[in-house]
Amino acid sequence: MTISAASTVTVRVLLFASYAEAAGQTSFTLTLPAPATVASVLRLLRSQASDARLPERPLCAVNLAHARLDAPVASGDEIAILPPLAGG
Amino acid sequence: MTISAASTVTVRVLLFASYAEAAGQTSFTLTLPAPATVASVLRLLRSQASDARLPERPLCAVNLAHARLDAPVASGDEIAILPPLAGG
Amino acid sequence: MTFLTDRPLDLAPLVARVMSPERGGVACFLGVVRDHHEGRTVKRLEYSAYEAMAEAECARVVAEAEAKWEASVALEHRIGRLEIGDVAVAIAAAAAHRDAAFMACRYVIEQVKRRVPLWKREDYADGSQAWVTPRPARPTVERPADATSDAPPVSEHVSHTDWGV
Amino acid sequence: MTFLTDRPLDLAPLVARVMSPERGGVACFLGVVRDHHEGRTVKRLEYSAYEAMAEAECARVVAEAEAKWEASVALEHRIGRLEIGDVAVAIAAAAAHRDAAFMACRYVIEQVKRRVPLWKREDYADGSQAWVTPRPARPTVERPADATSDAPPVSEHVSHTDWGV
Repeated sequence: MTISAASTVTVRVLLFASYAEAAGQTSFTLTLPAPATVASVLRLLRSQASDARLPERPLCAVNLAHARLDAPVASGDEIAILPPLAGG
Repeated sequence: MTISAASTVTVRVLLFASYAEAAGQTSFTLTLPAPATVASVLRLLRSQASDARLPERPLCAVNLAHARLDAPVASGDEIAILPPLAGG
Repeated sequence: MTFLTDRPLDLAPLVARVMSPERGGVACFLGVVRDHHEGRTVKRLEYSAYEAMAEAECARVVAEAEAKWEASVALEHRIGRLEIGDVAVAIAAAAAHRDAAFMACRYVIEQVKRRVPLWKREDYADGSQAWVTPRPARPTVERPADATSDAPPVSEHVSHTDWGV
Repeated sequence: MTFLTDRPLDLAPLVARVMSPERGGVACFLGVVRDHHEGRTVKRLEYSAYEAMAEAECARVVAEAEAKWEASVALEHRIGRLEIGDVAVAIAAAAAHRDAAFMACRYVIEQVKRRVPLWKREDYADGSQAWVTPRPARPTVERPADATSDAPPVSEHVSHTDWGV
């Protein structure tokens, strides 16, 4: 089965702090098959980043709000992968 | 039995706020038989102040510290009878 | 006077006194004169004190909080005439971590209310005045074991039968 | 920016924003940069943020606290380079009574630590640097029922397996 434009999801991925340092970048675009979730974004990231090692269940956000790993993602969404928080 | 000088206790009594207003005075001296306690000071006060009505167990202090009613008092002590506190 | 003052209170110098690089958390409390009390409109009020004992009792409360939580504590209570919105009491408590800072701060305000000989007479909108009788205290913080001898049980504090008033 | 700032924090304007004659208690908290962290001497540090989300998350935390305790809450968190003794976070919470003020203030600092996307890189006396990984949170305040959907469970927040670091 070929993946048509309508059946893919393109999201912006943001990295911060230690994750950005490790990956050598702070943002990039990912396209993945629909339907997609935060977990499928993480799976694709892990397969692409040869030396990067994400924790099993990193803290993630979709469109400026915390999201569970099974949260759906749609084209245009901003997915952030957050190292352990250290504010306050 | 006559009460000699050695067997009496003379204390300074302080009144505050509503108690001072009711009694029309803020401080006076009381002499009572030894041994004396805060409770015996209160008993003498009640017998002297015809129109004043102290609560059964008012908050009292001896020499700048809270004291129980059975605390002993000695000559020269400062006994304060404190209306319900309202600081803060 | 160390803890009592008849001047307006300012939190900033209290915070400056307790802050230090070993103390990561500073918890503060301000008690503000409200415009209502039990349904009546308050115009202003006057705090009076048994000053010598109030100073001594404030010192004991601060020392207890500093010992129990390894904290640095600053406390000031205003006396005299206060207007609506004025600060009546200011507390700053600094400790290594926030939990201790909050507990020390909370301890101080609860103990000030329970133990420091201060009285408040309110002037109401209708021209009348009354001495404020607090309702029974509901302490929500534990007291240090070494503090119990300083204060009688709560039930002795909250007699509602004023003396002839 | 509303909640984040790269300028030194000052508690006084936050207190002024929340104080009012209907609110008898103001509880405040300051988080101060400590000179030690897990046994190492800290020289300075740098806070960075996912700014857009941090602003949104701060707004949610403040709104939750204001709703739950009928409080007025002000919050600022500093970002960028901070020196030892600098204030990193400042909170003021005013409510009708002190219990609500303390609980609202405590809620805000706990939730800021749990939920707001901020990171801290410390510079140590020996010239090394490290991203600070907090130990597992031990929340001591109850969370409002309507807030649970905004944040994942604590266990997801405190992974100690950093990504390649």
